[in-house]
Amino acid sequence: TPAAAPTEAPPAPAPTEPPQPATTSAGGPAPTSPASAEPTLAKPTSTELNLYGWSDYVPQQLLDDFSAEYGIKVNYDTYSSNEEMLAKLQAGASGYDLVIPSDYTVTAMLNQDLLQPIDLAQIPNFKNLDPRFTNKGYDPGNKYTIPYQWGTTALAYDKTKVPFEPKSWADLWDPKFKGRLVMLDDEREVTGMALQTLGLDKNSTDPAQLDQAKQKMVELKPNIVLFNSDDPETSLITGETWAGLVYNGNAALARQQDPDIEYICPKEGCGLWFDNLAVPKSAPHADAAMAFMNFMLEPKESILITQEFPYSNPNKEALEYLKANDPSTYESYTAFSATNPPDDFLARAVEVKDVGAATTLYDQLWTDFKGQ
Amino acid sequence: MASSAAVPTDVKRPSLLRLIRENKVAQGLTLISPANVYLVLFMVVPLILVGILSFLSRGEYGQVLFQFNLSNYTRLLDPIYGRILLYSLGVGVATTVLSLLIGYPLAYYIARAPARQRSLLLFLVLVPFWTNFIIRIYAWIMILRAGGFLDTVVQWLHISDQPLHLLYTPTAVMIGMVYEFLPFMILPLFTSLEKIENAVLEAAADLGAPPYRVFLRVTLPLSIPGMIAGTILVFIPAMGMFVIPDLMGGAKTILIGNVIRNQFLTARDWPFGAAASMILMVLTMVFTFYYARRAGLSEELVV
Amino acid sequence: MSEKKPPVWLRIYTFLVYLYIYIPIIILVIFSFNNQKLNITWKGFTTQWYAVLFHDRLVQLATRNTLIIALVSTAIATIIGTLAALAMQRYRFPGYDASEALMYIPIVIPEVVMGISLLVFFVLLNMKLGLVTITLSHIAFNIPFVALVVRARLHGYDNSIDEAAMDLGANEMTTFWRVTLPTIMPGILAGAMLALTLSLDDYVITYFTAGPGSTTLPLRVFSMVRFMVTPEVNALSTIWVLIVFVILLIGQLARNRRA
Amino acid sequence: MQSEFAVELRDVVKKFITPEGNELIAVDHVNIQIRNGEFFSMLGSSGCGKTTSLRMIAGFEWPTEGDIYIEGEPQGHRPPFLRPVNTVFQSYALFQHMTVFQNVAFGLEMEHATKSEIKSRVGRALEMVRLSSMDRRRPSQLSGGQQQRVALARALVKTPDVLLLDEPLGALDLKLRKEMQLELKALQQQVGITFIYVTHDQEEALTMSDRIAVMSYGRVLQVGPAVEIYERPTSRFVADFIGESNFFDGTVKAVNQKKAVVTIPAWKQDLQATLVADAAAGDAVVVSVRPEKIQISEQPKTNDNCLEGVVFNSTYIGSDTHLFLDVGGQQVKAWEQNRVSSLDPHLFYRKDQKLWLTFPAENVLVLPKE
Amino acid sequence: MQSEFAVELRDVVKKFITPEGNELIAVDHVNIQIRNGEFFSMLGSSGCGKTTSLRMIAGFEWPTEGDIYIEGEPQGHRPPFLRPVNTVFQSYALFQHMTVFQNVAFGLEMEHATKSEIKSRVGRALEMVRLSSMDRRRPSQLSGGQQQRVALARALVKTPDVLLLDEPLGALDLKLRKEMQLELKALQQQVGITFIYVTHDQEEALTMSDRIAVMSYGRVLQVGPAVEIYERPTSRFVADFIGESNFFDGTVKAVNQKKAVVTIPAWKQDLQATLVADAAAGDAVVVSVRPEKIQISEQPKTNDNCLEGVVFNSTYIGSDTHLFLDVGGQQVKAWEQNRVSSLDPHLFYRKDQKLWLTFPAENVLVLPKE
Ligand SMILES: Nc1ncnc2c1ncn2[C@@H]1O[C@H](COP(=O)(O)OP(=O)(O)OP(=O)(O)O)[C@@H](O)[C@H]1O
Ligand SMILES: Nc1ncnc2c1ncn2[C@@H]1O[C@H](COP(=O)(O)OP(=O)(O)OP(=O)(O)O)[C@@H](O)[C@H]1O
Ligand SMILES: [Mg+2]
Ligand SMILES: [Mg+2]
Repeated sequence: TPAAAPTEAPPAPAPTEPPQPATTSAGGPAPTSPASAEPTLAKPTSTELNLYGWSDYVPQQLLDDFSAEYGIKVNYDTYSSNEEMLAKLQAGASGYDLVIPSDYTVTAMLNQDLLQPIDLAQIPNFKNLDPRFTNKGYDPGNKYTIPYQWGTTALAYDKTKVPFEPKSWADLWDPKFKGRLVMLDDEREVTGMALQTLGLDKNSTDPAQLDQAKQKMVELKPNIVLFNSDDPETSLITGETWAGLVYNGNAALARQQDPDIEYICPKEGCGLWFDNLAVPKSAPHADAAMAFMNFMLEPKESILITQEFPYSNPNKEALEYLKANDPSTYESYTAFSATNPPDDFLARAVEVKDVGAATTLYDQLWTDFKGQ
Repeated sequence: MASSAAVPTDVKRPSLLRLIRENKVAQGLTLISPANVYLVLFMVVPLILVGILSFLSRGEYGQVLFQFNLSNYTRLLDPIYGRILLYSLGVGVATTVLSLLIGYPLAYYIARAPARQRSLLLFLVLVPFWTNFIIRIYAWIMILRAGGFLDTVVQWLHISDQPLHLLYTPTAVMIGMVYEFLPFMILPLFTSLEKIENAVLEAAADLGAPPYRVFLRVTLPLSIPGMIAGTILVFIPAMGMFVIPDLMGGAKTILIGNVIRNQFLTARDWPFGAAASMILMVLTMVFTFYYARRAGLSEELVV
Repeated sequence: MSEKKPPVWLRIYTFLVYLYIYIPIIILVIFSFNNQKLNITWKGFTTQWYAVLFHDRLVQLATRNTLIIALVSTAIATIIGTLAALAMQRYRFPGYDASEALMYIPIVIPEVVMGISLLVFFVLLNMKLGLVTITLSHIAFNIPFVALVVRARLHGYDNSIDEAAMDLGANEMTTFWRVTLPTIMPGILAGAMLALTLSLDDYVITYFTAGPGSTTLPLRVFSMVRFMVTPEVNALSTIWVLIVFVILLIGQLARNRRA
Repeated sequence: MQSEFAVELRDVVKKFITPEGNELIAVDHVNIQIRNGEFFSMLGSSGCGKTTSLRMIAGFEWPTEGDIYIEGEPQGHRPPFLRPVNTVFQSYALFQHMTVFQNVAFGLEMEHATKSEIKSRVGRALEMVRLSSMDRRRPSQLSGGQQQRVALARALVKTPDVLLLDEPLGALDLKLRKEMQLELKALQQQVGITFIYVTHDQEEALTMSDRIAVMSYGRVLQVGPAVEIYERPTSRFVADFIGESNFFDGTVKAVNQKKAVVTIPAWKQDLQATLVADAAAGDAVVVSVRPEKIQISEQPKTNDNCLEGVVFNSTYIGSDTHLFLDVGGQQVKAWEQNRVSSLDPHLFYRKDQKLWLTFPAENVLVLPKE
Repeated sequence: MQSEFAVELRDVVKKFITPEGNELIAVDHVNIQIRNGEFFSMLGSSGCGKTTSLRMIAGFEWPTEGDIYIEGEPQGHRPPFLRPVNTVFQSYALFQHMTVFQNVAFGLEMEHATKSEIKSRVGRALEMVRLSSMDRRRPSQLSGGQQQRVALARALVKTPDVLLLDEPLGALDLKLRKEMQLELKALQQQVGITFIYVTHDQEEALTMSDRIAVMSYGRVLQVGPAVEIYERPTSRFVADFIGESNFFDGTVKAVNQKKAVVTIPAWKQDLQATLVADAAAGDAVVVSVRPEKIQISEQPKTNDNCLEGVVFNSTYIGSDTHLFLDVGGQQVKAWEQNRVSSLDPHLFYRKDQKLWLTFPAENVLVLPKE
């Protein structure tokens, strides 16, 4: 299928792969029988699903399979930051059935009462999820959200270029890195990194601590050549930067082009994030949304995401499925810390929380920092 | 109008038609009203909303609280915003001046070219301007980045075998900004330069002025309206622009455009964002009006 | 002065500026044939991206939306803007200056603000976000530009040709349709072209006023390049440039015929 | 045609509000009656209200007071497209986006004439102005004179009761203008339509018109046939504006029916003169003599009104020689036609040459002092 | 001034490549010598190469062949700003962004004249053209005539050896034009600068010029003083273009020095005529007679060249009456000056009235047939 055609690496013949699940899911009900056997599982009456998600984050194949299975037409509209999506829903934009907010955004949306609860009974495939990634602080008991993908924000570097092997964030302050660092253009992640370097809470709201962080960041500024949240990997590949704070996805993409890229969680700690499916209060086709969440958790559907996008998949059944059907891809998935961080890595990873009123402080800090 | 009653054909016509026909003011209002109504509805009213918004305050989770206060404006008094505004002005001015310097000779060349070629040359200036903004920027990034097109050329010409590392520098930002706004400068310049008759230039030469003095004393002054129009069309958007500085400059600095955008899209402090944009708008409004008055803006903007 | 050509330096300079204007476009086109997904360095020739493009349903949908919005908004904005231009150029009426000021608003407000304010506005009217709201917004920011250009053309319009038409028995309506309109048509076309351009290229305002299923090309392209600049977008813009060239060329020929 | 008069202006006043906001009386209680089929000219210096009057007849402006009658019908606020008159504009006002044919056809289409009828009538109109061969061209491809003819054909094809022409030849160069003058005149006689012709070129008016109205500052000063206006002006302005003339201040000494004796203080001498307006002995008056009426002789003549003068400038203009003489301290101009070949030198008047001037009494006109 | 001639065109040719790409000879082997201090006019119909010649003298164009000498110096490709000549443009070409004063001062600033000198010289120049009071205005605030004067002052203030004027009065209306003609002429005599004056208005040329060059299709047909050009044209074109004339085809019967007898077949009659160019018996020629030279009488005269004609049109134009008669099937025009008051009817010529025309032999010119 052309949608997947451009996929160049991982070596797995992705282009030829997708059709299989498509065909199998056509005769879907069989394997999912335990779920579909549930008498309570209602077939959605809606014929449309308005999915509002990150750009290039949901495989076309998955959507096609869903449409084939339920005869529901999917409109996929995209945003490129949580806040863009939040801004629109917050303003009262309606019509969207399914959104993909990150952890701290879920908090903000719940606080503004923008999401509607979901009935886990309608989502039998929830059991496929790895318990490590359910029942998180931002949504205890998953009353409103279903994990979609997860990942980390940590230190990526090109081991052939760096003057020395960085072990901690502090190493980045070394003058040898002058004009060689890339940072996510994200006030929370960068400030959080600074806070961690200072041994402070990544989600601190204490003005004094934030001020320290600012000083620290200002010192780092000469070493930073680029702030970019979209494709920081490119600068790593071209060698314009040697190291920097990036998403695991970026690191993975960089690795595909350049095997010398390493991705570590420095000893001070690093970042952790979860993207979730959620249903806005105003959703006109909530039933379709629920159906999709359940469908998306089917191993052979869920794995499509991993095959196309280099993030981590919270669906353990899916990974099993991958191991069985596409060992080479599974291999490269598990081999690299970006997609499959070792436990000690995960242990040090801290997720960003919504800091409420303090957001203004962060913004002010960011403005001051950049406005220097 | 008494006499008109004597004219049967007129009595027959619907009185409204007669009113319109005989009343120039009514005609003018009829023609302008669609635009006015539309703009009031879809520009002014929304802006009033923003105006109101700028006096409210941010709730803990980024929602808007209906508590009237001035804090958003007082917060703008922080010198950092002054500095950012100045910096943005700087970017705007630099872009405008560079576009003027680069665009003027081109506009001059086109305006003085044989009539047959003119529209073609002008149309060639416009073509790239019809592609997608973000794609144009990425094209430039591809050219400027290390090992990109420019480096290849430079190495091929043996000028230097080291990457130039142009990307993520102020130079890169200017290359992108000027590229983006050049057409807006060239169009008005062209129209005002084209209006200058050859005879006037010949007259100057005839009176003993060598070419460079003809240019300085006659051509240049006569093209001022075009320069003013171009300045408005370039300076205003250039000042609010932030995408190019972010993508090509490495986002290491923050511009007034970023500030406003961040309030709506990261800090989620809409009231403050509204206040900031209100100030920016007032400033540009004043600027535009002062200038537009001095040069019939519309007259110079012939495409 | 017939045989005196512009000085050499000026001709060279002009050539260089045109080079500056076209290099990105050339690069764009070349790299649309690049055989590397992370379109960074040249990896060899391929046409697969065009195939990809032609099967990309999201792009097709976006193209459809974009064209609908651009054409409709251009048409309406051109009509309203032309009327306004006529009023501004030929009449004096109470509130003249105010109307003129109104015309400058869309030129001076930051796009983000315009986008947000329209979003809030539409939500308060609880209008369903989508093609309609986008189109309404595009009309709003296009009217002034059309008016501006048409006004420039009207400047120096000889009113006596309208009088001549009436004198020959045409009433106001006929006069407008048969005489005024055809005479200022070049200006109107120029205005429409500008409007079309702005509408085709708008991102920010479109983003905020868009709703489910109303993604436009700029939105689509933006999200395509946002995380990974695949040659597919180059292919897209290559085709785009080609179409634009054809359109402008036709317009050009038409203009030359008139002249 | 039920009415004797094609067009009648009854006590028409037109006021404008100038951009500065003060009132301007462009046309001031004008009464004119224009007969069917006549070639009527309105003559006056720039700004005197000619165009405004014409525009009111055409219906582009409405009188502030009084009314305009066409074929006896009051026009009031009737719009232009309902009036049986057509206009030839000074700027021609051709439709640039139409061919010559389409331009001329436009008026007929407005009357919903049939295709075939339009074709034949336009054809005839274009023949009349000798443009049949160019009917496919656009105005921009025509010379000034040709464009002028198109404008003419466009108006004539409607066969209006009255044709209004506002300085139709103003934009043409001298030679072409002279040509077109004769053409227009001939055309008018051929079609027999009433022409109302606005111009500020007096020679043009004299050549073409049956009757002329001389206007100044919105008022009509004199209406009459060319000869009358030229030979018997009733005011100094008219005498001066139409053709050229010599003016001398004087006082009436004696009056006898239409004859008078006027004393010219400057010369301490009496002139036998003719009365145009009435005047009584003792009145201060202006005496007007046309330069070409003055007879030049190298020997004094015995008859009246013979004065001695000294040549101080003589300009040769081909058909005539313009003499400027000093007569008792007053400048006098006299036009001599070069009847015989001026090549033989003795025929030239030399500077400072003494000459005798005779003012024929019937051409010495007594005008009221202004 | 080392040279006798202010300007000299030696065998000058100017070719243009038209937009269509074919070659166009705008000026064709022209030889002209213009004396210092003379008022020289170039007269010719539109497109005959007047402006082009002037532009070559000014230096805006360069001759394709031959060269131009100013004060005896060959100019070659010398740029305009180095030539001792100045131009008054038809369109005036004033600097809209400068005041009247600045316009006039411009040329002096280019000479790096001192502030005070500029002030005084500009002052004098503006006085000369009577605009002193308006030196602060901008061109847009001036009337056509005033703008014309500014253009004049701007050129004159440089006190060039030669002043070039390209139809400087073309844009003015008749009355103003006549005024300015006299003014210009007076001015030229006052400053004594050589004027080269381009016009297509023959009356203008005759009134003002010391000498006239008549051009047609890029060639110079005749150069000479006004009187000569008018009274002794050497070709039919000149006779026709300057003033008006009657032309009759004929054949030379006999020649005796400058006199000749010409048979006009149309009349089966001989005319006593004067030779301008040489001709031999038997040559087919054209005979030219100016309308104002023809003597009209109600009784036949005994002298030569007296023919009978019938009036078919007489146009009154104030100072003159234009008679159009039919003489043996040929149309003849004759101008009669209205010396006596034309009001008394018996002085008018009626249509179909029989009259006798006398063509004075010295005004019947024999011209080569073209
Ligand atoms: N629309 C108008 N508004 C104000 N004043 C006007 C208007 N139209 C004409 N006038 C004034 O009325 C007076 C007469 O104008 P009009 O055009 O009739 O003069 P004219 O005799 O045609 O002069 P010209 O020979 O220059 O055409 C002028 O002073 C003119 O300025
Ligand atoms: N730059 C040029 N390129 C091509 N042809 C030209 C150019 N300038 C003049 N001509 C042609 O040369 C011929 C002479 O032009 P010129 O302007 O000298 O005529 P003119 O005597 O001044 O006519 P007018 O009285 O209309 O000004 C014309 O046929 C004109 O079309
Ligand atoms: Mg007028
Ligand atoms: Mg010329």
